Amino acid sequence: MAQNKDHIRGRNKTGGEKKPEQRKSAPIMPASGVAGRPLLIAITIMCYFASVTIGSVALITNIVDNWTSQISSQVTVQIKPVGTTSQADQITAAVTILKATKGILSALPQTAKEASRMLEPWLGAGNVLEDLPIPRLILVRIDQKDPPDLKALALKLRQQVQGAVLDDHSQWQSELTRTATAIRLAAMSILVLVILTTISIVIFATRAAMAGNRDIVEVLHMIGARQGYIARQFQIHFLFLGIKAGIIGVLLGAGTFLAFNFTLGATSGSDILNAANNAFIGPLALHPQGFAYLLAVPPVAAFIGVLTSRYSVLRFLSAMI
Amino acid sequence: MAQNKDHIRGRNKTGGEKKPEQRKSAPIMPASGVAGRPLLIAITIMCYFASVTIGSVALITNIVDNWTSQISSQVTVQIKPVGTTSQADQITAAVTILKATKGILSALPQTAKEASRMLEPWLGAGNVLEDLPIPRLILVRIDQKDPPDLKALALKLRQQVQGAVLDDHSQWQSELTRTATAIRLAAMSILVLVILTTISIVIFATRAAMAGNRDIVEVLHMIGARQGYIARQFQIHFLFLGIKAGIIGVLLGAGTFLAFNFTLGATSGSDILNAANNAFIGPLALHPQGFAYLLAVPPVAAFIGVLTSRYSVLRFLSAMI
Amino acid sequence: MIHFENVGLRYGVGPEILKDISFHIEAGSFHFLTGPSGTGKSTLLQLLFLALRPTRGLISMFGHDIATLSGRRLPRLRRRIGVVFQEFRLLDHLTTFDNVALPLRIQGGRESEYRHDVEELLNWVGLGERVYAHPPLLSGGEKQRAAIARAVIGQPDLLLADEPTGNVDPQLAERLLRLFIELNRLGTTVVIATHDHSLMAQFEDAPVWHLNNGYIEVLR
Amino acid sequence: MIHFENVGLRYGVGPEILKDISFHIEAGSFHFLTGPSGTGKSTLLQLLFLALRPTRGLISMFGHDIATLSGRRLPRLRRRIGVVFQEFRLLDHLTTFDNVALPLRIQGGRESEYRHDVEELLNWVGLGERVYAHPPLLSGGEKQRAAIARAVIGQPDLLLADEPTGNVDPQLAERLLRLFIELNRLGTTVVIATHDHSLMAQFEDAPVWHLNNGYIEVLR
Ligand SMILES: Nc1ncnc2c1ncn2[C@@H]1O[C@H](COP(=O)(O)OP(=O)(O)OP(=O)(O)O)[C@@H](O)[C@H]1O
Ligand SMILES: Nc1ncnc2c1ncn2[C@@H]1O[C@H](COP(=O)(O)OP(=O)(O)OP(=O)(O)O)[C@@H](O)[C@H]1O
Ligand SMILES: [Mg+2]
Ligand SMILES: [Mg+2]
Repeated sequence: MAQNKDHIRGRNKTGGEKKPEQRKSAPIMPASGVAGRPLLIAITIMCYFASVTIGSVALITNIVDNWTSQISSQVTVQIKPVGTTSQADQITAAVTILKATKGILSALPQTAKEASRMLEPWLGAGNVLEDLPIPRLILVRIDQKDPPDLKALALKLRQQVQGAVLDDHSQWQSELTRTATAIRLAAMSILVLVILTTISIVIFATRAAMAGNRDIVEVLHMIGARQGYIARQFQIHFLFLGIKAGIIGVLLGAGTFLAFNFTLGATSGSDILNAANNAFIGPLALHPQGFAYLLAVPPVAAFIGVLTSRYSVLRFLSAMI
Repeated sequence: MAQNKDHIRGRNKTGGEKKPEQRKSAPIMPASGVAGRPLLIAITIMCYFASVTIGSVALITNIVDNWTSQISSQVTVQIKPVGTTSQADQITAAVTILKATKGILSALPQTAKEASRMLEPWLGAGNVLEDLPIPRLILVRIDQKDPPDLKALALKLRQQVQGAVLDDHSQWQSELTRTATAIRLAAMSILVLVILTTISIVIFATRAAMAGNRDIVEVLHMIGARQGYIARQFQIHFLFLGIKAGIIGVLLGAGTFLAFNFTLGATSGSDILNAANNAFIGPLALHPQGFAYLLAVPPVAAFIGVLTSRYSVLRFLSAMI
Repeated sequence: MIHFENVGLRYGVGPEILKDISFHIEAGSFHFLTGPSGTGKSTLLQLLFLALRPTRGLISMFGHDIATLSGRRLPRLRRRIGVVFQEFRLLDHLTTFDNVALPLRIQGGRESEYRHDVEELLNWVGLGERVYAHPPLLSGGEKQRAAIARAVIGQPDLLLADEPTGNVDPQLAERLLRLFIELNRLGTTVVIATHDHSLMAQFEDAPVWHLNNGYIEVLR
Repeated sequence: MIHFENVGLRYGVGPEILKDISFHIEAGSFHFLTGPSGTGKSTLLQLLFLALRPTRGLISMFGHDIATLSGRRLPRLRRRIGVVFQEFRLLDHLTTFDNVALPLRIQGGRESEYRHDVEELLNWVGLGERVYAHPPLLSGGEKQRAAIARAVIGQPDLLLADEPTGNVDPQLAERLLRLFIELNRLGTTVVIATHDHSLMAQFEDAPVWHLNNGYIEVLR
């Protein structure tokens, strides 16, 4: 490294050295020679990417779990405005049947207002008149431990209440899960790429450090230092570098998610997103557990650094007698 | 670099050298010493990230443009099923008014089927009965060069056709644009981060190379080589490295988008996404122009490499007399 | 203590540098090694230092046949040998003091224990005023003396010195020779490769081996 | 050609190494520079080579006052000077041939033009068989000779050699001295720093400057 020798006053520049009182033995391997500032920046950014990616995976996983559990613990019964019976009577009839069925926790009919609000994004606000005959939904929560026979229930409803249709969301559910899995895979592969990049950078850095400190390694070897001792001189720097870069990266990453959470909370913002949120996704904010996952980054970064540098050093040394 | 000296048989290992016939003058700066394989990998991945980010920005920009132009060149008239007039008559009346208005290119009423399909995602397929009285839309294309007075038009429609409401999408439009801008900003900042990382890596690499080749630089300096000459010995390697990494990165990036396009095209997949696509977003595939943007990556990477290395070298040299 | 039998060495596919070297070095002896430039003196010292393995022949050191010695046991043997390299090989980022103390440090010594010894030795070789300077700030002869100090600080069983007086003036050369002789009295076996005839003339008791064309000839 | 007037030099805040140096070196002259180790010989050569600026005093070289010389013009001046460094400073990744040819190469010379000259010179210094070896494979004396060859290949106007015979045997040293003398006959000004008294004895015509305690004393 160039910075490697910065602390040695160049032959052309200055002279004079510290008095005995002031000095302490220098580390055998100069820190600046192994892990300089640009390396710190590069690995920090990698750690930041890793944090953001991990956070995103956590977020998506959370959303998907939300969907899945919400959807599978909930079915809807749609009551179409048909025939002669008033919709309110239809709803009452359906609710009665539902409440009588074992394994159903609750059956909550939408109000007319809620029903029309659901159509708003499609038809524009204020355009859905209250008196417009639109289908109404009954939200049914199922006891997942002891679920009812949905097929039988569907048949029963169809026969006894005119215009009632049971929708168990199974089509939706599989579609959503498929989409989410795809997104998750993408995030995972980004994570893998980030890790590969970090490893590459560390390998490159160790090799560079090895070259910059080739003399040191050779001299240590020749005065009888053991291989492990030599490797440790490098590892220690990569350990600290990994931890440092990891912590900064995670803090930045967590900051990003906090800012994100905050922004989403603050803006009365996009009604569409909000509507979507509330309907299906759940809060688009990283949960505390997601933040906890980020804590894995510094130790992993340090681990990668230590292992890669150790491997590089030993490989280099094994070429000598 | 360690690999720097790999081609010199270690004093402990082998001897013998090439015969005069076989040899050619070696480059003054050994390529392996300046830009080894791990560096290539690291910068390649950076270029890949850059490509993916640029492609995503292009994609999003495209989608937003689609929205914006579609929405601003199109308004809808909603015909609610009210009163005594049949919906068909209402529609005919509205279309007549629209066609008579200057600045309107076309007015296309939805069929009943189309109208019910639009509600499917909300109500479930097959649940929207044809005879269900739902609102119908008339899609109106506006001549953007000579737009009609939408306010007057709205008033006229409201007065002359019962249940007709003009929706100029302005609320939607601003919301979508805001959301899209946020996404775009995020992508941009990732791009900036990627570029910063690349610069850091290159700075680190040059410094490392400089240290590994410190003797070379000093000797060249002392036998009277000019600073530009010395810098060029480094630059050339970073030029090739940048181009190489850039090309591989772009190819990988383009491959990713192609795979993405292909997958989206192939899967009968997520009906929701598709429905959303067709309704608002336009095809979720990167357009050829987007691919063209990616071509900027290799020259930019090479440029960053050359400039950063030149700067590092000259800074290092300026410390000598 | 050291035994060479029909040792030959070639680098890779090159010509044989050492052709048929057989000798025995007694513990506590003092040898000069001379010969034209490029004849293989440094090569021979590297064999003695276990930095090279012979292409043929037998070497035994400190009672071990080095052909059968495992790599894990080499560090311990190396610690018993002090070397002054022809190119010094000091570490630029360490002070003269730290450079000289390095062999003690990697053996786990504590600075408070060895500080006095190191400083005394540095005074003896005339580096008392440059103790805390880094090698790039030292003159050629100062570096050479630091390299010598590093080789002898651990009172090794075997001292190998490659052209240890090439960069110092005759007075200083004599002083350094006295250091080697003193060390030899204390029990260290010494082998010095040198071109300096006046140096060899100053220690008449030591045999002079002349290396030429891959063979050793005993001059005195 | 070279003029020093009351030149003093200290490194940083250290003591003054050179205290009051004044001399004049005629074009085409031949000088020996000697003195104890660590006295400032290499430092003086670095001043002559424009690698250091004096702390005080006036230096003019080739008719330029070096205090007022801009950095952009230094490369051209340096090309007129050949230097043999005490530590050789060869480039490890280049062959001996390429190392020696380097000064010609950076001046834009083409290999076909200089190949013959370089090979002839390498033969003269006894490296005819090591032309395509890399420096790490050379012996100490071979490196030194390669460094000398690199310094003289461009027939410089000024040749500075720092301890150029510290690693070679006496016969070879004499041969190298003859090379310097030959070069001097062809018009090169030569300054050689050395500890080797027998070398200085071989060329009685050259004045010997003795550097001690920061002052120069003319011995002969
Ligand atoms: N860059 C530097 N900074 C501080 N002190 C230095 C520097 N370079 C040399 N010195 C000191 O200046 C003094 C003179 O050094 P110089 O290399 O000129 O001596 P020298 O006469 O060439 O000695 P030798 O014969 O041993 O090569 C020495 O004491 C050395 O330690
Ligand atoms: N690693 C190597 N590979 C190939 N040849 C080598 C290697 N090391 C040394 N040689 C060659 O072996 C020969 C002997 O080298 P060595 O360094 O032992 O000589 P030496 O007697 O020490 O010379 P000097 O007095 O100049 O230091 C030389 O010709 C040298 O070029
Ligand atoms: Mg030698
Ligand atoms: Mg000197």
